[in-house]
Parts: sequence; C-alpha cells; structure tokens
Amino acid sequence: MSPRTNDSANLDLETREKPYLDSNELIINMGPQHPATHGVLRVILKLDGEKVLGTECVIGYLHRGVEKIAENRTYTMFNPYVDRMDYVAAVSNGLGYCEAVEKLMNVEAPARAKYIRVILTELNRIASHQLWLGTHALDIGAMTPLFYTFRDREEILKIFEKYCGARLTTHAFRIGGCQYETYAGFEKDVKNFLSFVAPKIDEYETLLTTNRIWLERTKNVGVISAADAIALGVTGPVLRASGVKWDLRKAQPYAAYSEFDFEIPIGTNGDTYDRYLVRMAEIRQSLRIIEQAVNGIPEGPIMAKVPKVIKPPVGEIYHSIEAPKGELGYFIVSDGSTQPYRLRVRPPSFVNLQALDVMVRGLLVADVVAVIGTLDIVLGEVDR
Amino acid sequence: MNPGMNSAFNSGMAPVATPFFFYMLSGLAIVGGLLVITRRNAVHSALALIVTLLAVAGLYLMLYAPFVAGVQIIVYAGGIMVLFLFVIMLVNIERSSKERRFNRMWPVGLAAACALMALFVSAFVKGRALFPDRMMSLPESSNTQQIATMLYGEAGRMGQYTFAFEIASLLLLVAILGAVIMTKKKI
Amino acid sequence: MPNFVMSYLGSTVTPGEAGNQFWALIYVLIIFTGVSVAVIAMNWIERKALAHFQVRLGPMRVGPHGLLQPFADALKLMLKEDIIPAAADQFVFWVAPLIGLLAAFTVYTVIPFGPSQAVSDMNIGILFMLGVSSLGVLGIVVAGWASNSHYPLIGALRSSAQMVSYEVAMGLAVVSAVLMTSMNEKGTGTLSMIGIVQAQQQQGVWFIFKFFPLGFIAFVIFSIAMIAETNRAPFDMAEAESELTAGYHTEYSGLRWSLFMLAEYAAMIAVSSIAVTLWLGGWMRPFANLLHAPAWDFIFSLFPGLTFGSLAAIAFVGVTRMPAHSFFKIQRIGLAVFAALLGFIALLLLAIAIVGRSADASLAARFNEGIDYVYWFVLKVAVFMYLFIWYRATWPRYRFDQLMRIGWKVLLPISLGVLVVTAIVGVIVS
Amino acid sequence: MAEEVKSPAPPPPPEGEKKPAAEKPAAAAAPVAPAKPAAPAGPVPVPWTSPLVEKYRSQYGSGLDAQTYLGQNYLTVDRSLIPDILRLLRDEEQFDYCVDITAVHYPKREKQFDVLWILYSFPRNERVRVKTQIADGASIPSSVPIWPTANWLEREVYDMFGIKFDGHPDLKRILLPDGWKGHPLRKDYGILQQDQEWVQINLGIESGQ
Amino acid sequence: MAEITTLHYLVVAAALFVLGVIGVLTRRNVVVVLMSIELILNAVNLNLVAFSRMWGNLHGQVFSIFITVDAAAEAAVGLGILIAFFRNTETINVDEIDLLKW
Repeated sequence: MSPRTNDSANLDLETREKPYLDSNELIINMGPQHPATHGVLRVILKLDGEKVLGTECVIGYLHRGVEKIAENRTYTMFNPYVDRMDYVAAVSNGLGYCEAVEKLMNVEAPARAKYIRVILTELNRIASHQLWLGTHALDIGAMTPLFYTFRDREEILKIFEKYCGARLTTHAFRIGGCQYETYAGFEKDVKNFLSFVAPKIDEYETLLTTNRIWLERTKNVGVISAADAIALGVTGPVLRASGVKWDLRKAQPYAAYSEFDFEIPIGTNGDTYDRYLVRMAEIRQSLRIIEQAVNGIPEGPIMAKVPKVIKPPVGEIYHSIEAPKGELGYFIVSDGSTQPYRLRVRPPSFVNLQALDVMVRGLLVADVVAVIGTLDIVLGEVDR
Repeated sequence: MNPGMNSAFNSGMAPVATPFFFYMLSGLAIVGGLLVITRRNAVHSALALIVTLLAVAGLYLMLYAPFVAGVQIIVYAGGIMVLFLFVIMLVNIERSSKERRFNRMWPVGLAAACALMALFVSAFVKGRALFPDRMMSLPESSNTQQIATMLYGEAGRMGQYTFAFEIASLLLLVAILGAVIMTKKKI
Repeated sequence: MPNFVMSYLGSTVTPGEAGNQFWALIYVLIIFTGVSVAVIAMNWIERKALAHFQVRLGPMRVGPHGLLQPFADALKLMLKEDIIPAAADQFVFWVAPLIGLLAAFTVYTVIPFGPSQAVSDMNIGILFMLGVSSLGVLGIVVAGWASNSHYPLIGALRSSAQMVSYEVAMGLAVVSAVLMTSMNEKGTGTLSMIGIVQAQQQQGVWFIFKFFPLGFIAFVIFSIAMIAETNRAPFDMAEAESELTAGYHTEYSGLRWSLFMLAEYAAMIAVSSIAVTLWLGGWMRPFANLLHAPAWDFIFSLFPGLTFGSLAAIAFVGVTRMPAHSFFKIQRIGLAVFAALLGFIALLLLAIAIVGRSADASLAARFNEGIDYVYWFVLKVAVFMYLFIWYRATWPRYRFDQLMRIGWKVLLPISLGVLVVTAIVGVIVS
Repeated sequence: MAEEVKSPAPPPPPEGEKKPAAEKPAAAAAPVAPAKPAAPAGPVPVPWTSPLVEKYRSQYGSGLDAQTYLGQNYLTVDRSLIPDILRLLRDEEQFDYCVDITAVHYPKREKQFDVLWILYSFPRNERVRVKTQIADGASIPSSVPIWPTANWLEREVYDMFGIKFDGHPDLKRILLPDGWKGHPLRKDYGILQQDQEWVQINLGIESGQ
Repeated sequence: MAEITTLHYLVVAAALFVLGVIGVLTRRNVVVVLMSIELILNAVNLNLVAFSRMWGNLHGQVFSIFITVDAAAEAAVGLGILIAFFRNTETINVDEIDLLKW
C-alpha cells in the first residue's frame, strides 16, 4: 500500500437498492506498480465482477514541481527541464518552450532553424507513436510489435544522437533557433530513414490492422464522442479519432508548418481502433512532412539575434503546439527579469487522462488496460 | 458360489483388487470424508472431498467399473468440485471462519447418525452370510460398450434404460435453467 | 537377466496390460524424464524461437547459443527464496502447484507413443485423459484462492471458467473422433488411446481426413480448445500480465512457481498428444498405407537418424560461424561437443535402422520399430509445440467475454453439429 | 503593435508586482515603438475591440476589460461576473474548449491571485484568456458544470495555490499527497521547502531533499 | 490379507454414508452440507457398483451413472439457490436460513 491515504475512492456510483453480493463488487487497485499503467499511474477500479463501475486516477507519484523549478531558473536554464516532462517526445516539449519564449520576446527563429525544428519534431512524433504502438500492443497481448517498433525507433534516436549528442532528453533547441548546425550527412540520414521506415510501418500494420483479435479487442472499446472529447478538453489523436479535424499544425501553424502539404487523419467512431488508425496515418503524414522539409531546407543562419541574457519584456504569453499526445501549451508570465514569474505547462496527457473514466465505464478490466494504452499518456508529463 | 464364475474370474485379468490397494483407497476415502465434515474452512473441506472422490474412483476401478470411474473423475472432480470451489470463492465471507462450525442441534444430529451407524453395523453383522465371499467378474474391456448398449440399445432395439437416460437429460436441462435463473441478477 | 526383466520384451502389449510392474515402472520413469527434458528443451526453444520472431537473439550467454539457459533458470528457481504470503492459506498454497503438476503428469500414463510404448492401455483411455487433465483446473483455482489477493483470485476465476467452458467443446470434438473409430464392420468403437490409433490404421486414414471436412473441423475445434485449456496465448487470460500482473501465480515464487510452469508445459505436451492420437494417426508414419513396401519402411525408418544428423549439422555450422576470438573458445568447444553428441545419436539411430530393417522379431527390429513409433509421435507433437510458440508471437490476447463467447457460441454449436453430422454420415456410409 | 496611446489599464503583472526591475522597462517601452525584436522592451497591451467585447461591455460595463497583447486577447473580468461570462462565452460565442485553468500569485497585491481560463473556439479558431483577481482565502465558482475538463485543472489550482472552487464535485489535492501542508506554487513557498512532518510520517525518512 | 469381498466395500460405503449424514445434520455452512450430500451419494454409488460386481451385471453401474447425473443437477441447483440466498441475506449458515420468504 502506498503512503497516500485517499483510499476511500470517491466513486459516484449509482447506489443499489439492496446490499449486494460483496464478492461481486470489488475495489481493485491498479498500480502504481503495474505493468500496464505506463509508469506510476494508480487507478482505483470499482468492479462488478469484471465490469468497471467507475475509476479514480491517483496521480502525482512523479511530481517534481517543474513549474516551481521554472520560477527559480533563468529562461535558458529551464530549457532542459522541459525535456523531462514528456520524455518520449522531448523534442516537442523543447520546441513548444522555445517558441513560447521567442514569442514573448518577439523574436523569430530563422527559416533554416525552423526547418530543422520541424524535421526533428516530426521524427520525434514518429518515435513517440512507435513507442506508443509497441506498448499498446503489448498491453493488448501482442508481444511482437514492441520489438519491431523499438528496432525502428532506434534509427530515429541515432539521428538525434548524431545531431545533439543525446538520444532521449535531447535539449535540441535553444531560444532563438537551434544550437547546432546539422551535421554532415544529416539530410542523407533522414532520407535513408524515410525509405527505411516506410515499409516497416506496413509491417506493423500487417501484424495488427486486419488481425481479427486486434479488431475485436479495439473496435468499439473506449468510445468517446466528439462532443464528449471537446467537453473534456481531450486533444491530439484521441480528439481526431472522434472525428474532429483539428490539428494545431494546421489550425494555428507554428514553426514552418504552414509551408508543408499534409493532411489531418481523422477517425469516425472514436474507439480504440480508430485511434490506432489515426496514429498510424499520422506517422505516414509525418514522413511526408519530413520529406518535404528535408528537400526544401533553406540555407542561412540557425540562430536569431537574441541577447546572451534572456530577459523578455513584462507581459504574458500562451503558446501551444501539437505534441504527439495533443495540445502542449506554455503559459509564461514575465516580470521582465531573467526568470519566468510564472510558467504554466498545459500538459496534454494530464487532460487526456481525465477522459479515462468516461471511456471505461461499463467496459471490462481488460479494456481499462487497452484504454490506458490508447490514451498514450506519459506519467512524466501528467505529474510534471 | 457358482464354480463357472470362479473359473471365469481366474482365467481373466490379473488380479488388480489387491487388499493393499483396497485398504489404502478406502482409508483415503474415509479420512477425506472425516476431513470434509470437520474442517472449518470450506476450501479445505472441498479439497478433502476431492481426495475422497478420487479414492472412490480408484475403488470403482478395482470393481471393474472403469467407465464409472472415468465419469466420477470427469464429472465429480473436474466439474462439480470446480463449481463448489467457485461458489466458495464467491461467497467467501471472513466471518465464517470465526463462527461455530456446527449448528445448535449438533448433538441430536450426531445421535441420529450414530443410530444409523448402529443400524448398519447390525445389518452387516446379521446379514454377513448374505454376501458371497467371492465376487463375480465383469468383462472390463467391453465395459463401456455394455453400458452403452444398456443405455442406448443396439441395432434398432431400444436399450433398457433409454427412457431413463432421456429423463436424466431432461433433468439436467431443468437444472441448468434453474441454476441460471437463480443466479442471474436480472433476467 | 532375471525373468521379470526379460518377460515383457517379446510382448506386443503395454506393460500395464501385460501386468508387468517392472516395465511399467521403467516406462513411468522414462516418460517422466522424457517429459521433463522436453519441458526444458521447450523452454529453450520457446525463448529462442520467440526471440527470432521478434528480431532479437534470445539467450546467448549461458552456454553456446544459450543452450544451458534452462538449467541456469532451473537452478535459480530452486535456490530462490520461496515466499509464502503471511495472509495466504499455508497448506493450500503449498499443495496447489502439486495438484496441477500431478494432473499434468498423470495424463502421460495412457499416452501411446507406440502400440506397446505406453505405460498402460486403459479401455477408457480418452475419458481418463480428459478427466485427469480437467483436474489441473483445481490446482489453478485453489492457488488463486489461497494467495488471498485480488489479482490471483480474478485470474483463478477466469481460468477456471475458461477451462470448464472449453472442456465442453473439447469433449464433443473428441467424441466425434471416437465415433469415427466405430466405422468398421463390427461397429465397435473404442475409447482406448491405442485402439483409436489402431482404428485409424485399419481404416487407412487419419481421422483429420476422414469424412472431409468433418474430421478436419473437429480437429480445428480441438486445437483451438486445447490452447484455451492450457491457458496459452491468445487465450492466456489467467496470466494476462498487462491486466492481472501474473494471474493465479502472482504470489508464487521460486520452486513452487516453476512447478506451475512445469505443469503448464507438461499439459501443453499432453493435449498435443491427444490431438495427435485422435486425428493425426498417433505413432503412424505418413503415407503408411500408400507407401507400405518394406523399402518404404526402411526409408522412413531412416528419418530419426537423419533428423538428428541435420540437427548435428546445424550445430556444426554454428561452431564454424562462432567468432574466432578466444573469448568464445569454451563456447565453441561446448557447441562442438553438443554437435558431436547429436551426431553420435544420429549414427546410432541409423545403425539401428539398418540392422533392424528385417521385419523379424529380433531385438534390433523391435527396437527399430519402437524408435520409429516414438519418433513420428514426438515429431507431430513438436509441430504443435511450435504452433503454440507461433501463436504467442503473432496474436494479441482475447478479452474474457470474447473468449467465453467463442467457447459457447461458436465452438460448442459447431462441435455439436460436427458430432451429429459425423454420426449421420457414419450411419449412411455403413 | 502599440502605436497608439498607452492603454488605460496597465497590464496586470506590473501593476501587481511593484518590482523596480519590472517597472523600468515597461515605462521605457511605452513611448518607443518596439520594432526591433531584440529590444529589451516588448510591445504593450492594447485595447481589444471586437463585436464580442462590445456586446459584453455594454452588458456588464466596468466589470470587464478587454485587451490584446502580442496578438493574444484577454478579458479581465470582475470576480462576481465569472460564472456568467464563462457560460456566455461557451454558449453564445462557441468557446467550447477550455484549454487550461491556472493561477498566478502576486503576494504584494491586495487581491493576491490572478485566476486564468484559457479558452479556445473550434469554429472561430480563436483563443481568449479570461482573467480575474481574487484575494487569498476567497473562493471562486467552479466551472466544472460548464466544461467537465475543468475538474482536474481546478483541482490542480487548488493543490498548488489553495484557491477554493465553489461547487467543485471533488475538490482535493491531485498531484501532492492528501495530507500535505502548504501550496507550493505560492511565492512564499520556498523551492526547498517541504512538509517535513508528512515526509517523516509517511516515507519514514528525515527529509526528502 | 484376506480377500476383499463385497462386504468390505459395503462397510466403506456405510462409513462414508454415516459421515455424510453427520455432516448434513451438524454443520452450519450450506456449502459443506451440500458437500456432505455428495459424500452420501458417493457412498450409494459405491454400494451400487459393488453390488453390480457381486451379481455380475451392469445395472448397478448404469444406476450409479444416473446418480452422478443427479448429483450434478443437485449441485448446480443447490449452489444456485445458495448464491441467490447469499445475495439477499449475506449468510450461508443453515440455522440462519429459517425464513420462507425475505
């Protein structure tokens, strides 16, 4: 048992007229140490047999106080911390943060920097989706995709490593642009990766997309309607799978996204299978974006003129990007000093996780696992 | 005793019904039965009952009734006892382990059972001569076929127990329906 | 040599039937050792095969190509602390794995590896097998209950419901095969395992091809139900690690946990043996009726030796492909020794096949015959074992309600239908 | 861009926080048009004029103030108008997606907290921030009935700042343990500070640092 | 050791029968009572099979199969009643199940 004391799960369940067979109504504690909760999520499940009557998420086991740290670090010093939130998509976090501060300072990164950012962020999106696919499939019981996706994700991490020296928490971008010029052969590597990974995506799909068991396990499981999704603030592939064609890369383009031609894949039913299809389609769209970006990457500086000491003017800004998990927003209040007066992160996983309860009611325990997987949460981001 | 029967027995299979196996199996059966009625924990009782059932199945084998032994294992040990364990788990309430094991009328019940036992003892002592010393042999290898013939008949002729067998299947159907209706929350 | 040793050798019935306790005991020991070795080998093969399905190498460090890994695992499990949770029911917790193990191993008494290569030939053989293998569920239920913990309890309830449900479809599929044994002049069927294979021999067809596609459907039903019976993927609800951590054996550790594993693998081999016996002609070699000239017999009797020979060849190729670094010296030697061992066995088998090719009653001929029977039986079972691994690598896991739905609403009606149609066709044909 | 006169209502951050460092660049920035991105002074907020603002200003008058900063619009609303404005924004103006709810602490101000709602409208593809000021210890109506997503967001604000939301279905700590004392994102809560007692009791160690 | 006669089996069956009766009459737990009934039925089965052996025909064995069927039906219905009862009264003790309706 964890030291946290809120065991009295406040589950607003319909009260029964009679005291019921107590062994049939079960409160199960899933996590924080559980193979399927993707980290240290703890879900208290109230079950009737195997049917879920209600859930309560207990989070915060990975709370590191990122927002408090931000108030005590300079803008530059805080940059690496954002990588530790969604550690699966560290590049996206860094992009959002750098762009938010740039916007606050009213500077703009040079075109070449923007292109490098797009390439790396999209590569990171593919890596994030691959990791999601592997773990999600493992949750549903298919072991093999995990190894396939990790094999291919490795190629992305190799590119990251060659570019900035780090594989996971990359800290690839700086406020005002990029720290590093692309290494010699970067474009070739990326192009090689593109031609390498496209058949691999087909490989995953061969294993899963028409697999009967996969269909049975994911179709009509964890359905969330578009209206519910919007009301619950769900974003990213989860929202798009419900049929809302909304992607910040199109709706409010940032970086260089307005220059690329890509589509927003959407689903129709809002079930786990649609979310799977949407993410697979997103991987392909990302490949398209990367291809365009790497072919059209302009020459020029990679760093805007920013002062050594970053001191944004007094004011506040909200900037958000389309992270692999959804809308990742930074709300920064500056008092004109070198440190943010207040920095708020709008974490997509945190808000998406809230939809879990709506999605799993009336389903079975096995579906809870599938739905947690399909939400694609990273506890580092949920707890911050 | 008919001598012809004896010779049939002797010329048949090798004797499996050695006294050692008989005493071992019947000892297991009786000890298991004792444990069934004395254990506080219902799961322990169930396990003891399984031991008894398997021992009785062994006794059936010794009595050249392999089909009945197979049915005993497959139906009792594999089916009914799993059902019992299932139900014990469903109604597993903690307090039952702290309460009295026996009901308030247990002396009366025990007395009645003892009277029954006395009856049995007297019957066996008095009627000892009724039972032949040697048992007849049954053809083991065609046991299943013969039972099947009695149950279903053969070649266009109805068996002796076909009707009873149909009734038994009806009974089972009714039991299934009854159990489903009884246990379902909402019908 | 004492008479009781020699007395059985000339006989063509099982030691149980011949009433020969000595040979029965020897057979029991051989089968026990053989199954244990098979489980160990299966452990290694599963890990290696699964690894290669999943683009990785699998165990490579303990022994050449991880050949000694199962032994290292076994040693580790034996030395590992055996934890009994404080709130568990001590006695039941202790006895549960033994029930499963006992059930899994008792089945082997009636499995016919050959016409006389079985411990006993019960005339209710198949009934006995179904009954005893259904006892395995007791071990699981009781283990889940005794752990006194939620996940094991749910796992136990799931797997008991699952096994009881699939037993029904399984039993009906088996009955349709048993029905096929009675398609002879006298119309006498049999429940004896050996009798079933002999019926296939007499009718000159494996029951999987009999009344095509009826036998095939029954076989497919059985091979689906047997995966569910043994709690393997994609029906491994009971130990679905992503949902119930480890299901009924969550609280088990060390030796007791390994007993569960042993029981699971032994049960896998056992149900595969049933399938092989009922539908795939048991110990019969392929085309036994088509190609029945003595020359063909001789060619087919070379197969065991050739199989071991090719295994030895593979191992030798492995030796040559090992890195030349001195670090691998011991591994190379070890693999070479292993290959040599396999090669020796291959030569021995070939020698026996050549010496014993005359169909007389000499010891070598009988030995050759016995090796053939066991070889074909084990080969067929091995195919099933490989399929088990393949399924596990390919498929996601079914959900519990879907599994029950398949069991009750798909397999049960189909198997009933197959049974009825088989009976009708049988009556029409005879 | 700020080529007009200085907006009547100065942006809240400098108002609440009377830091010299903050005051000086803001004052210096006002007359100069900040054309250069690298200039130390950024743009200043300008009044935000749109039909939406006009409509609500005529309805609520002085309780409402609308501004634009760097192209991002925000409404500064009196605390008493909060539930009405939020509901109207959702129902009439199609701000159907509540992006975030958060707060900022200004310990030196009389009304210590700014509470913010960041809203987005899918049909209009437009963001707006709604901002209000409340005093320490005061509570604010919950917006869970308006947007269900506010549930956890408000819990987090409560957890981090101690701002109470009236009518919230389950207002309790979310990221920190239930028995924790203190609200860490307040400015008076040091970065190394922790609930020593809780750590000792629950984790069995002297200090978590 | 002496040869095993029918009487030996009958004695075993009688012992099991009496044990079952004791269980039925004295235990409180309904599940155990039902198990005791299974004991009684088994004792009867054993008698029947022993007699079948004694007379050299199979009627006893057929009857014992019918009794097994009966036992299965009884277990299913009995346990079904038990579950329905437990759901309403939260008890599985015979001496607390003393109302005809609840």
